[in-house]
Amino acid sequence: MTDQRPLLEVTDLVKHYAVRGGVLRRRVGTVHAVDGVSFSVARGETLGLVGESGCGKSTVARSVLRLVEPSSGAIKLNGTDITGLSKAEMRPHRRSMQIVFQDPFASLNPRMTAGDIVGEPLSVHGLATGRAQQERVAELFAQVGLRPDQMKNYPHQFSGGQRQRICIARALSLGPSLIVCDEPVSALDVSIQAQVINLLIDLQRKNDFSYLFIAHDLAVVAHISHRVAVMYLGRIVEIADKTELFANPRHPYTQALLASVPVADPKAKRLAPMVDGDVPSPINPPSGCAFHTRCRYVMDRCKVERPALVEAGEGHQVACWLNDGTGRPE
Amino acid sequence: MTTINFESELRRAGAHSTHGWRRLVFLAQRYLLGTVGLVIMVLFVWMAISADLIARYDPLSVDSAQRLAAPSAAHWMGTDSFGRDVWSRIIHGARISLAVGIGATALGSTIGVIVGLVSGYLSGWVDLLFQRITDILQALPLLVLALVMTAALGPSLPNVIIAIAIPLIPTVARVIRANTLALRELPFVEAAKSIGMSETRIALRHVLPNTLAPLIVLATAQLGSTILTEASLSFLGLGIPEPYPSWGRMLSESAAEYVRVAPWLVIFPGVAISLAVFGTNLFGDALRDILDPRQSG
Amino acid sequence: GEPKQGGILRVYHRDSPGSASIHEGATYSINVPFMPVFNNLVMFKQDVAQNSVESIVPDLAESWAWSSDNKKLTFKLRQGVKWHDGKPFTSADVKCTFDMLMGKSQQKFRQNPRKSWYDQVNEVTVNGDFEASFELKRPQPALLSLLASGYTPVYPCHVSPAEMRTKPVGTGPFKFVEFKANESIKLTKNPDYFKKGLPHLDGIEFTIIPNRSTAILGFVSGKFDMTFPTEVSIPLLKDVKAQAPNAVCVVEPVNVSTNIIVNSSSPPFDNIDIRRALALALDRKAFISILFEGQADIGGTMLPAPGGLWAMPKEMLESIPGYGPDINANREEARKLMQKAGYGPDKHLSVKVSTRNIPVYRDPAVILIDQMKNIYIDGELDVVDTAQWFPKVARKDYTLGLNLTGNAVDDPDQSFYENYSCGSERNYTNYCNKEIEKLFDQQSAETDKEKRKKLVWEIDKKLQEDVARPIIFHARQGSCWHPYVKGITIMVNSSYNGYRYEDVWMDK
Amino acid sequence: MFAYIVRRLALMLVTLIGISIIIFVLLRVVPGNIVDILFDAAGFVDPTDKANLEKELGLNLPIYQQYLNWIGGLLHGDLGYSYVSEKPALQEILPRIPITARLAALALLFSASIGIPLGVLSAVHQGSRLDYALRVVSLSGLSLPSFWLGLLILMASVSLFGSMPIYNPNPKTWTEALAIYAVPAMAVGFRSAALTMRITRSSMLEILRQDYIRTARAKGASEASVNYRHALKNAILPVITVIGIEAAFLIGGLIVTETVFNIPGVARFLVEALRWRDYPIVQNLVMLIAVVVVVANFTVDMLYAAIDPRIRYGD
Amino acid sequence: MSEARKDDTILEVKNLQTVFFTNSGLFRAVDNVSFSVRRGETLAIVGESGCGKSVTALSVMRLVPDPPGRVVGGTVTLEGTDLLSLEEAEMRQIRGNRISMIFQEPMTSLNPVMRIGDQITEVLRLHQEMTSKEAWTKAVEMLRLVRIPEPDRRAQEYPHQLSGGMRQRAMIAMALACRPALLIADEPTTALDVTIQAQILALIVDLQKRLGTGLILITHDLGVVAQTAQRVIVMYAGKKVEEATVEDLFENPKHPYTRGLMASMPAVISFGAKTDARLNEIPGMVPSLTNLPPGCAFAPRCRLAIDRCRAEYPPLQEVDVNHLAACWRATELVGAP
Ligand SMILES: Nc1ncnc2c1ncn2[C@@H]1O[C@H](COP(=O)(O)OP(=O)(O)OP(=O)(O)O)[C@@H](O)[C@H]1O
Ligand SMILES: Nc1ncnc2c1ncn2[C@@H]1O[C@H](COP(=O)(O)OP(=O)(O)OP(=O)(O)O)[C@@H](O)[C@H]1O
Ligand SMILES: [Mg+2]
Ligand SMILES: [Mg+2]
Repeated sequence: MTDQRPLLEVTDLVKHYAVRGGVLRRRVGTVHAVDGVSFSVARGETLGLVGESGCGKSTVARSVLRLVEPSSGAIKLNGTDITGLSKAEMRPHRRSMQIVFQDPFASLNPRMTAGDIVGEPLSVHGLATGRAQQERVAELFAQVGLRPDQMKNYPHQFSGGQRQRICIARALSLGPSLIVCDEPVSALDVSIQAQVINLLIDLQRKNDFSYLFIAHDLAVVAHISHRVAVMYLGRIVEIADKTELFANPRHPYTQALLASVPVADPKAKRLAPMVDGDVPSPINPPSGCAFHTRCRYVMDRCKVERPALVEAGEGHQVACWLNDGTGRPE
Repeated sequence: MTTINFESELRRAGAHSTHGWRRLVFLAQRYLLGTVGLVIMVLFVWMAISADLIARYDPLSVDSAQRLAAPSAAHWMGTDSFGRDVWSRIIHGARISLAVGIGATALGSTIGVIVGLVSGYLSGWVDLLFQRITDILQALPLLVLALVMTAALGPSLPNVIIAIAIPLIPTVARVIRANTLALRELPFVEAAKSIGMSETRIALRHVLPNTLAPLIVLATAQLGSTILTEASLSFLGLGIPEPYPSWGRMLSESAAEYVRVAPWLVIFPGVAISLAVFGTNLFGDALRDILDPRQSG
Repeated sequence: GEPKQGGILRVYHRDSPGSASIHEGATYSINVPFMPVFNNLVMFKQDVAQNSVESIVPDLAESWAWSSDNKKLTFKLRQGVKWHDGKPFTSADVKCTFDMLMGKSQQKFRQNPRKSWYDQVNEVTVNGDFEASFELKRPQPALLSLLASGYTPVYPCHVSPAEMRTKPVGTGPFKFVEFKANESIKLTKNPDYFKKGLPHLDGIEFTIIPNRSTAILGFVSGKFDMTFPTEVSIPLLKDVKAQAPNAVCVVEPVNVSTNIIVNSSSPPFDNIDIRRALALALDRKAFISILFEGQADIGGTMLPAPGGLWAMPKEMLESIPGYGPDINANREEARKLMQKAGYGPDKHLSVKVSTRNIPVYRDPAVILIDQMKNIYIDGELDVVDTAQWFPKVARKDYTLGLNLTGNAVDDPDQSFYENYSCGSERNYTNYCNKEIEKLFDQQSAETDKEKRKKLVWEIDKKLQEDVARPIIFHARQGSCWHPYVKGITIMVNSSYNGYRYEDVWMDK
Repeated sequence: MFAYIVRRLALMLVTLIGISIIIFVLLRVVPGNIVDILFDAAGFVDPTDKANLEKELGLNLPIYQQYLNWIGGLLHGDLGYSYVSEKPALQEILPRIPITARLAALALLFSASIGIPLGVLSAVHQGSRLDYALRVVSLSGLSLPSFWLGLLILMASVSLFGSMPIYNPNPKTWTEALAIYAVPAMAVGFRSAALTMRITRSSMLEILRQDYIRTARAKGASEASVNYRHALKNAILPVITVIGIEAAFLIGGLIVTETVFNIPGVARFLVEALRWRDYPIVQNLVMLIAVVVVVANFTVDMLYAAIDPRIRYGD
Repeated sequence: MSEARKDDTILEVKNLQTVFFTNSGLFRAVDNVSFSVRRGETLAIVGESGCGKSVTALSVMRLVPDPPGRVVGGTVTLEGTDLLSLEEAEMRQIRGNRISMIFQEPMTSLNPVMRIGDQITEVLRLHQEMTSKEAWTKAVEMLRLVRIPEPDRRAQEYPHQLSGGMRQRAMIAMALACRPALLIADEPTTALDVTIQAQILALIVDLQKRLGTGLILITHDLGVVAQTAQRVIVMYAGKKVEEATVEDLFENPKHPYTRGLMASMPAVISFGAKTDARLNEIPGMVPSLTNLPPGCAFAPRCRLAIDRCRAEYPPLQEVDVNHLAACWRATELVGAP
């Protein structure tokens, strides 16, 4: 995997949203939604992205697809920098990456049939029309485990899990090599969640595509990803191979996160919150290391200097001043 | 605990009628007032369409021998001071009043939708400009605008329609803009973007259809008020001119001289106006309830 | 009994007059409230209902005399009369007034609608402070009647026309107090009025109520002592009588004719046959029964009898095409004429009937259109905004127009010259017939009244036969007041001359 | 907040300038001007007189010049002269403002004090007979042409009391003073009361479905407390908006009502001035109305902010 | 249930039945559910979305929206009083006082136009004789108790000025202000982040211990259950399908649905698991509550289903000590899934 040229390479991605105010709607503040994020996803690899609400996960996802324009940074898809492309130039690249959103219901136009929804990308790109399109859609339906006769049904006639399957079918229709999944299972019932995750795994196995998989549920991320990146307030604070990360969390935030997940075992130790307080506002992120306000190991240096994401061994990168910038091994 | 009749409760909730015809029958019973409104509207539309068939006389034909005849078998609603048959005039008046109502609403809504959609979809200076225009139209009171417009354009049927339609634009534009803004943020619009769909196509195919429900509700409410506006314009001498028998003019002109001498000249057009407005509003209310997903249950 | 003194007469006014200057207006909306402010040289006796030369009495002039050649009319003026602002009234004021009306002075009216009344006046001269003479180009006995009209008050020299439009100053029985547009006009008693003992009232208050229903309700409920004169329609009159049974109501002719202006300068009405057919198609009785429940009059240009002084005898009138009593026969003839002109049951003639968007104009037009159907003419109503009516008519941008013509004085000079003489601004149809023109002058100069009458009848008949401006009817209107109001006389052959109100009083 | 207000004021100014241009151009596009009308009354037109008069009134100037003259005057508080009465426009307009203002205020008061409580009642008893009755009544309020309602009131009062509440500049008694304003205000206010009631109702229904209403019930709060203390304060927000928008519609209603009740207020004056093409009056009146509407909208926004703590404009 | 237990039983729900009359039919949202809660005990209710957890709680509070909902059967006894037969006014005395409830959505469950302090004060003044000043002091004290920093200032603020976690704390403060005998927490942390969830859960459990309140914790997260509850009931399609102590349930789940749930949850630390390992999934979808099959509602998705399951609803039986399950084949299922 490592020797492969990455499919997606994101370098120093920054997305600032202007907070406007004042007489002339001038910018009075900036939401540092994503503040210098770099990562790469190899072909056939799943990169998990976790972090608390509002830390910028969705913004990363949207920027990668150029649904929002990044403020700076480069996004390379298959080696091509797509950040500066015009809408027209972007179109062929759109076929290589697709997105699946959290809320399957809101992701489907309530006034279109499932078949039309899945077929729409084909007609937009002029890949198939009429019968050919019908057949292709039927195929896609079968692939995601829906019956082709359901093509003429409307979204509200499907259950949550089925709707998410429609979304996945739509994403598959263009034959992408990268699928960005923005919390694809958070809105689903517990017993359905596993079905969708299995489907994603199966599809990947068959088609060898890559996922950028976003979730706040660590268990899910842990299950599906090869590598995991942990975000906090617009930055990646730790990124490592999954096994390595869970065995050896180095950033205090990652540790807190892991400790906060309730273990489904009554005999395991009781919940003990590792961190106090709330996530700070991304409009005025704390100086230095953004986590220092909640970190139990905080040092003076953390308050003034922002730690860079550095190699802490074996593809394990962390941004923490502890232990000479390698974080605190558990 | 009182015993509960499950069957009747369920029937009341419409459980047995979820599809097609039975659902319609259920909705008709559930929203009785709305059904009444719909019936009234359909009746008036039918009257307007088949006016030539159901009118018993030429609505413009003057007959000095039949002046101010009280309602009778020959003249169901009596005759006016020109000896014209009121029933025939009311029926033909339905054409005019509905033409004004539907015409103005359709015109105002169409422009409003375009303005709202463009403004909501293309934020930036276009939005800013369109919003100022709607602001301006909104700050000019409806009747004042209509007055100036009819004075400017002359009181003909198309002109009255235009004059009444213009003030409707800002309201529609605002509603559509707000909806568009909300819809723009929805994942299915983003999904459309992510497959490389053009903005125009997204606007027309994904955004517009989803603004239809609020639009329909708004339009039915406006239908009624346009009919009233026409009546007010008529009262101020700026409505649809003779010879077209608009209800508003029939009422406002007779009201002055014949309310006591020939009350039918006042009652019937008055009832026609009120019924039409009442009907559209009743229907609009029910429609809003039906189209509002949160009202289910 | 003896007139009682005091009290304020409350009258509603039908609309807000544009200004207070009688000379600049052409509607009795100005005459009614402002005539009490002024005096004329002479006036029609206010308690005689029919205006005529015989009913003319002195006003500011104590006496008058015609020169022997009938070309000079000299007035002896009353002395010691004061304008409401205290300045004395002299012959200079008379000269000023008429010079201005003739367009001869520096001061100009904004508009001067009755300039043509003085076409025969060469000059107004004064002899001392209290004598003024009108020197004429040719004899015109009718001049005296014109001077007696409510339209001919004497204005003060020392007040500009602009001021007269907003704060009129006169010599009359009532002084102007205030004029609030769309609200009210208030007059108060002139204690220094030169007619001793007059006026009886303390003042007059006009409340402007354009909405008829509201106005009538106001009268019925006693908020007003009197309706606006000749403003109550026949149907409303019933309503008033039903609600206020004691009210005194009269219905009188207003000397306003409803007529059709025919554009004879372009097709199709350049064809005399089609014009005749139009005249033959009219069922005047139907108009009258629909619009006035029978209470209006049929006649030619001049107001019909008994109100009118110059009306043709009945037989003569009925000999005019279209005036005959057999409507069906008339229309049969009309259809023949139409067929001759190339129209018929299969080929209708489409015309627009233009008129103002006011019921008194619109309603007859509706009936006219209906009646024209009988002779293969499909009329379409074209209502025109008041502001555009005259420009449109002046441009000859119409085919048929439905028009109202008010006659301030029941005198042929006034109506013939104004409406039918070649080149007159008010001759909207541009009807021009040199022969008739001569007859106009002939009757005007004729001092023998009976001879003049015959001439007038002949002219009138000829005008109708030429279908210059078919007269449909002469309207009548109602006026009501509560019984305690005394001394009101509604004129029967004019609606511009009877509002001095100096001898009105209230028995309360 | 301050910045927000400044921004709003700036936008208001833009709106007002836009309106001034629109009304100005519109009026001059309308065929016929005061001169035509004056000559219409005279029955004929003398072209030189007409030209003179147009010059006197400044109607011969290029349109932008006329506009600048007007705006320039406005900035100095000079509204020009009425063409008809030849008095300063300000002098004509000013005395009419309090009349209409009183009427409008009473109408709004009426509409709020009737509409809101009934709307709450109707929402709380949703589906009951009372609800149906109130809804039908409110709908009839929206279905009745206002001039017709006004005339009916006048006719009824003449038949019943032999007198009627039309305007009188010097009311003799306190009750008369109230009647001449209150009755027409009711005639106008009926419509907006009906509208207010409907908005209140639907807004209340919406709010009553909210989670925090359930929270209030879970606390053991009484129905009255739930409906009035918790729900109404939230539900009132859209109602305020509607009342603000109604301010604009009210002017339309006032035109008709002032005509029927013969009230010499601003609204009827506007129609009359329009008929006479009395540009200085029409322009300035439209601007006055626009200012009122714009200020009303602004006030509504401020009220909104005052009631709803979530809205803090500009931060 | 033994005599000894009965003494400290706060809530006893028996055969509760709540239905919704909707246009798509009769929803038996809660069907014959019984359970009890003892003083100081935490009872967890788990199950998927729509299985009737919230409706159960609302039925106890008598807050089921009517129409369309109605409690049609069963009894709810709180400290010896049958709640379902109380007058509405009497019930109001109990709500917020003896039973309190915390809702799922801290964002929307607070009145946006009232200050936090006022909202807490309100419940105090409703149920306790207090001047407004005393109530305010108490409210601030409650905020301090739920560990809201600067409680004096926060009390003056409006909900939108607080973060999600703080709002949920405020809700807890409000719910516990009158020291109720029973607290129902309906998915109190679903809308919150994991780190915040841990804080809130720890807080609730801590306060519950200190005040001796009975707690019903509704959740769909088995992890949360494992960490907080003493006893668990599992609901599926409106019915209680299993009840056991928390240890028993995790060690020895007796209902196939419970087993399926446990198996389909990815373990957090899947060190050894191969990344592309599939999860155990429960096939099919959650049934609609209207057209339930005649037999066991879970049968269509159950691998073990036999004909009997499809024909006959299995009664809830004691399959082990203090362990109830509604499955014909419960006894065959032994050990962890
Ligand atoms: N269009 C926008 N304008 C301004 N701020 C925005 C916009 N979109 C997102 N933000 C802000 O950017 C930050 C990151 O948002 P983002 O949606 O990427 O977070 P997230 O990690 O996906 O959160 P969640 O888990 O809640 O989905 C948030 O503080 C959000 O408020
Ligand atoms: N107001 C209502 N109208 C109609 N049906 C309702 C209503 N409230 C609940 N239901 C039905 O009752 C059933 C149980 O709902 P409930 O809210 O108790 O589920 P839940 O277990 O709390 O789910 P979640 O985990 O999503 O909160 C659902 O199937 C739902 O459809
Ligand atoms: Mg997100
Ligand atoms: Mg729930």
